[in-house]
Amino acid sequence: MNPVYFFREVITNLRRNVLMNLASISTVTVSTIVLGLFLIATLNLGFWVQKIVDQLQIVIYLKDDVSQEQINRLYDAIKANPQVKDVEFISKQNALKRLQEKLKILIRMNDMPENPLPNSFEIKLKNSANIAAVAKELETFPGAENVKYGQNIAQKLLSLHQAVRIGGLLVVALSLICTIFIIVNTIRLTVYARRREIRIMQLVGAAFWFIRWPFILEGIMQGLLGALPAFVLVYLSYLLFVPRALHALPFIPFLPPSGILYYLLWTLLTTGIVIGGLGAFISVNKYLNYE
Amino acid sequence: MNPVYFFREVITNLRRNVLMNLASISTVTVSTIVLGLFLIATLNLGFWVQKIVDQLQIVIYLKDDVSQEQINRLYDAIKANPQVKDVEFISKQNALKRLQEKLKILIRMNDMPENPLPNSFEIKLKNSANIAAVAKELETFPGAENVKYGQNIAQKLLSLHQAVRIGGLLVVALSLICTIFIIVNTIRLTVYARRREIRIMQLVGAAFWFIRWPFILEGIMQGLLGALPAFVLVYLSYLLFVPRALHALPFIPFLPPSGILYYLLWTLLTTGIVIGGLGAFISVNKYLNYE
Amino acid sequence: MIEFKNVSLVYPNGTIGLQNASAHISKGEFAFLVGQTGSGKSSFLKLINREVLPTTGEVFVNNQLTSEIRLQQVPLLRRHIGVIFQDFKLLMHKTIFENVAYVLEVTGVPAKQIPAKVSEALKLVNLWDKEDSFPEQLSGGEQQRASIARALVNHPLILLADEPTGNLDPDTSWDIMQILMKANSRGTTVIVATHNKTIVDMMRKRVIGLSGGRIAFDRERSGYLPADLEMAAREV
Amino acid sequence: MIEFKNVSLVYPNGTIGLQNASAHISKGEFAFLVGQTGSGKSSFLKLINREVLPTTGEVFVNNQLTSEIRLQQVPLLRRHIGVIFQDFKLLMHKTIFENVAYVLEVTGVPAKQIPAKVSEALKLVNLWDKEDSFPEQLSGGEQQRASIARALVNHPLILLADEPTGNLDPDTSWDIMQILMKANSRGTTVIVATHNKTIVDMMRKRVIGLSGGRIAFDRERSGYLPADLEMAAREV
Ligand SMILES: Nc1ncnc2c1ncn2[C@@H]1O[C@H](COP(=O)(O)OP(=O)(O)OP(=O)(O)O)[C@@H](O)[C@H]1O
Ligand SMILES: Nc1ncnc2c1ncn2[C@@H]1O[C@H](COP(=O)(O)OP(=O)(O)OP(=O)(O)O)[C@@H](O)[C@H]1O
Ligand SMILES: [Mg+2]
Ligand SMILES: [Mg+2]
Repeated sequence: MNPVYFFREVITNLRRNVLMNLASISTVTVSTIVLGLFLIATLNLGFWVQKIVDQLQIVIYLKDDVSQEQINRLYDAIKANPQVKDVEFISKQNALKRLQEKLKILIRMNDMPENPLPNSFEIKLKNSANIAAVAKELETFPGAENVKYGQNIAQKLLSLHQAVRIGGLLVVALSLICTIFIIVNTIRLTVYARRREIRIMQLVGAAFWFIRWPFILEGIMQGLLGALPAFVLVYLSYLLFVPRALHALPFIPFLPPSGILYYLLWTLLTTGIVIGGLGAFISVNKYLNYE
Repeated sequence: MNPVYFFREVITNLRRNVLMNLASISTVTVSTIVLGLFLIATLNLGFWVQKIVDQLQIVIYLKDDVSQEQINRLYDAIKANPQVKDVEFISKQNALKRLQEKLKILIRMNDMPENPLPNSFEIKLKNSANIAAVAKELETFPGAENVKYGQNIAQKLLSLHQAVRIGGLLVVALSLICTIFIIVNTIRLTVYARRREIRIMQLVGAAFWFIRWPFILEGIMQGLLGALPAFVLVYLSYLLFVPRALHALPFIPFLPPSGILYYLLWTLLTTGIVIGGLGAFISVNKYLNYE
Repeated sequence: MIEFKNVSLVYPNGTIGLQNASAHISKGEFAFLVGQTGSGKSSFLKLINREVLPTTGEVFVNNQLTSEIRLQQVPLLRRHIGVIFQDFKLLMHKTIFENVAYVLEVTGVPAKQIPAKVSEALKLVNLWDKEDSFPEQLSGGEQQRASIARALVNHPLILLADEPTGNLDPDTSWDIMQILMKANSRGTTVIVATHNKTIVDMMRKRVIGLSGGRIAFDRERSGYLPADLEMAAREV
Repeated sequence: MIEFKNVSLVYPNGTIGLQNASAHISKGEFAFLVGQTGSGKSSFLKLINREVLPTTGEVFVNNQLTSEIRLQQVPLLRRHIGVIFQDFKLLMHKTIFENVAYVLEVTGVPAKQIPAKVSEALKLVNLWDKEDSFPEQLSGGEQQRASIARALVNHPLILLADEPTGNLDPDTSWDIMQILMKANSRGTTVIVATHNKTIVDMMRKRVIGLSGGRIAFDRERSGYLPADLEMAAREV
C-alpha cells in the first residue's frame, strides 16, 4: 500500500475531470452553504428567544404593613434560594416614579393624595423554565400580598422557547440529512460516470481496496474543496451581516461571529469530508462486482 | 419531427438508467423540499410580523376641557382621514377601568378621589408604515393634549417588518438559486455520463435538435418527477404541522395551508420542470461538438 | 465524389495524421485503404465524414468543401455517408435494433417503415436473432456486424468501412465483402480501410497505400503490397 | 494448468456461450482458439479469467476451481493472467504509460521499478513514443498494442489473447506473434483466440475449434480448419 500513489491518483483525476469535479464540488458548496445558513439561523433564533426568556421575572408585591426588618429578612431568604439569580427591592416611591415615567404625563400627581402602589421585589431566575414553581414557593412567604410573573406571557415565551429549541434541532437535522443526501447522490453520479473504469480495474487484478481508496480520497477531496469555500462564504457573510443587522434592528440580538466560528467550521467541514468519503465508498461498492 | 419518438426515447431512457435517474430525481426532490420549506417559513414570518404591525395604533389623549360636541366633531374628522382604518373613543372612565384591570389589585381605588386619566381616541391605520406621519398630522387637532403611538416599539416593529420582507425575499431568492444550481449540476452529471453517446449520435448524422430534445424532455421529466413528491411531502407536512403548532403556540399565527397551496405548487413544479429542462439543454450543448 | 487536395492533418497534440495527401475517388468507385498501423487510414476516413477538418489543404465530399459546410449542415452530409467504425461506436443503452433504427429516425423515415428496413439490414449481416440484445451482450464480431448493418441501413451514397472484418472469421469476412460489393454495384462509393491481405489480394480493386500519413502508392486492380514495397513506393 | 470439465455457460439472457466443453491446456502450452464469430471463443477466455463462472461444469485454473475462489482472492488469480481484450479495455482517463503501469501498481511493484518495466513493455510493442497519449488519441492498432503491452508487462503465468491482431497489419501481426511465442518459450501458457487464418496456418500449433459453443475439434500442429471441416468434426 502506497499512499503517495493514491494521492497522485486523486490529484490527477481531479485535474483530468475538471468539468465533472467542478459540478460535484460546487454542489457540495451550495448544499453546505444552505446547511450553514440553517445552522446560523437556528443558533441565532435560539439565542434571541433565550434572551427574551431571560428577561422574565417574578414580582412579589408586599403588604403595606411589612416592616423594613421583615423586608431585609425576606430579601436574604430570596437571595438564598438556589434558583434565584438576582433580586431587587423596589420601594413604593420607586414604583410610583416608574409608573409615572411609563405613563408619562397621564397621571396628574396633584390628583393623588397618597401613593397607591405597594413595595415589591423583582426576581430573576437562573433558569426561567422553573418560573411557575418558584413563584408558587414565594407565595408562601409571610408579607407577600401577591406574586406575579406575567403568567400569560411567560407561558407563551416558554413554550416558544421550547418550540424553537425542538424546531431548531429538527431543522438542522433535516437540512443535514438533505445535505448528506445531495452530496451522496452527486458523488454517486460521478462514480457512475466511471463505472466502466471500475470494471476494467477489477479485470486487470486490482484488489477491492486498491480500487476503492482513490475514489474515497477523491470523495473526501470533493467534500473538502466544496465545504471549505462554503464555510468561508457563510462566515464572511455573517461577519458582514451582523454589524449591519445590529444597526438596522438594534433591538434584536445576534450571536457574535466568533461565537459560531468553530461550530460552523466543524459542522460544514466534517459534513463535506465524511459524507464525501462515505458517499464515494457506497457508490464504488455499488459498481464493484461482487457477483 | 415525431413527438411520439421523443417520448418513447425518454421513457426508455428513464427505465434503462434507473439508478442514475433515481439519483438525479431524488436530488431534485430534496433540493425542492428545502426550497419549499424556505418558502413556507418566509411566507409565515411575513404573515406573523404583518399581524403584529397591524396591531399598532395611535392614541390621542384629549384635554379635560374638551366638550362632548368637540369630541364628536373630532371623531368624524379622524374617521374621514383616508389613512385611518378604525377609530375608537375611550372615555376617562373606561381608561381607568382598563388600567385597573391591567394593574389588577395594585391601585387601591379608595386612595384616589378623582380619576387622573384623560379621554382618548385609539386609531388604527390602513398601513402602519405611515404611522409617524399620521400621528404628526393628528397633533394639530384642537383639543389633542398629546399624541402617542409607541414611537419606540412602532419603529422597531416597522424596521423588523421591512427586514423580514427584504430578508425573506433574499432568502427565497437565495434558496431558489441554490436549488437551481444543484439541479443543473445534477442534470449535468447525468448528461456527462452519456457524453460518448452524444458524440456517436452526432457521428451518425443526428441533427442538434434531434439529439437535444430527448435530453431536454428527460431533464423536464426528472424535474417533474422530483418536484412533485417534494410538493406533496412539504404540503402534507404543513397540513399536519399547522394544527399542532397552533395548539402548542396558540399566540403565533400560521397561514392556513390552503393559502400556500398554489404558491407552493407552482414554485416547486416550475422550478423542477424549467430548471430540469434548461439544465439538460445547457449540459447537452456542452457535449455537442460545435468545433 | 471525394477529393483530397494536399491535405494535411495535425492533431491537437502535434501528432501527424495525414501529410500532404491528394487523391480523387469517383462516384461508384471501390477503393481499399491499406497501410501499417498508425499510417493514417482512419484519419483519412474521418476527414471524409467531417469528424475532423484538415489542418491544411482541402477535402471535397459530394462537391462540397468540408471546411465550408455550415455546422447545421454537417448532419445532412453524414446522412449520406455510412460509416463502419473501427471501434463500432454502438450506443450502449440501445438494443441492436434501436441502434440500427436510430439512423433512420435521424433522417425522418416514417415510423412504420423502420422495422422492415432494420430487419432487412440485420438479416443481411445475419444478426436478426440478436436484435433485442444490447451491444454489451454481443461477441466482438456480432458488434462489428451490427455496426455494418447500421452503416448500410439507409443506403448511403458513400460507405466508409474502417477495418470491417477485424473481428470476423474468414468466411464471414467474405460474406461482408460480398455485401459491400453489392452496395457498390448499386452505385455506392465504397472505401475500405483494412489490414486483411487475403481479401485485398483477392478482390483486385483500387488500393491506396498509406505510410506515415503520406500516400505511398495508389494503384488500380492491385493487391496488398508488402511494407518494403510501400517504402520503395514512398521513396519515389 | 487450465482444465475445462463439461463446462457450459448460459448468459443471463439465455444465450449459450459454451456448451459442454472439456479441454486441458498444460503449463507452457501454446493454443489457438478458432471458430466463427459468436462461437464462444471470448466466453472460453472469460471463464479462465473468472470474468464469468460456468453455469454447469468446472473450470480449473492453476489447480484452483474458479467457482470456489473466494472473492478477495480473485484479484490474485487475475494478476497471474495477462489478458489482451478483444475491445482493449483501456482506462480512458489514463495515459498509455499509466494504463500499463496500473497492473504493476496493482501488484505492489515498488514505484521505482515501474518506469523501466513499462518502457520495456511499450518498446516491445513499438509504442514507446505514445506513452503520454490517451487511448482516444491512438489509432485502433496502437490501442491494441497498448493492450498487449499491458498484458505482458508483469510476465504473467497465463496469457489470454482475444483477437490480438484484429487491428494490426500483417507485418505488425507477425511481430506480435513473435512476442507471444517468446513469452511462451519462457514458460507462459498462451491461448490465442483469433480469426487470422494465415497466422494459424503458419504457426502449426495446437488448435481448438469452437462451433456454436461446442468444441468442434482439438488438434495438435494444425492449421485453421475451414467451416465445413469444423462441421464435419462436430458431427463426429
Ligand atoms: N454478456 C453477454 N450476454 C449475453 N450473451 C452474450 C454475452 N457475451 C456473449 N454472448 C453471446 O454468447 C455467444 C458467444 O460469444 P463469444 O463472445 O464467446 O463469441 P466469440 O467466439 O468471441 O465471437 P467473436 O469472434 O465474434 O468475438 C454469442 O452468441 C454472444 O452473442
Ligand atoms: N485523436 C487523436 N489525437 C492525436 N493523435 C491521433 C488521434 N487519432 C489518431 N492519432 C494519431 O494519428 C496517426 C494516424 O492515426 P490513424 O488512426 O489514422 O491510423 P490508422 O492507419 O487508422 O491505424 P490503425 O490501422 O492502427 O487503425 C497515429 O499516429 C495516431 O497515433
Ligand atoms: Mg484506424
Ligand atoms: Mg470474441
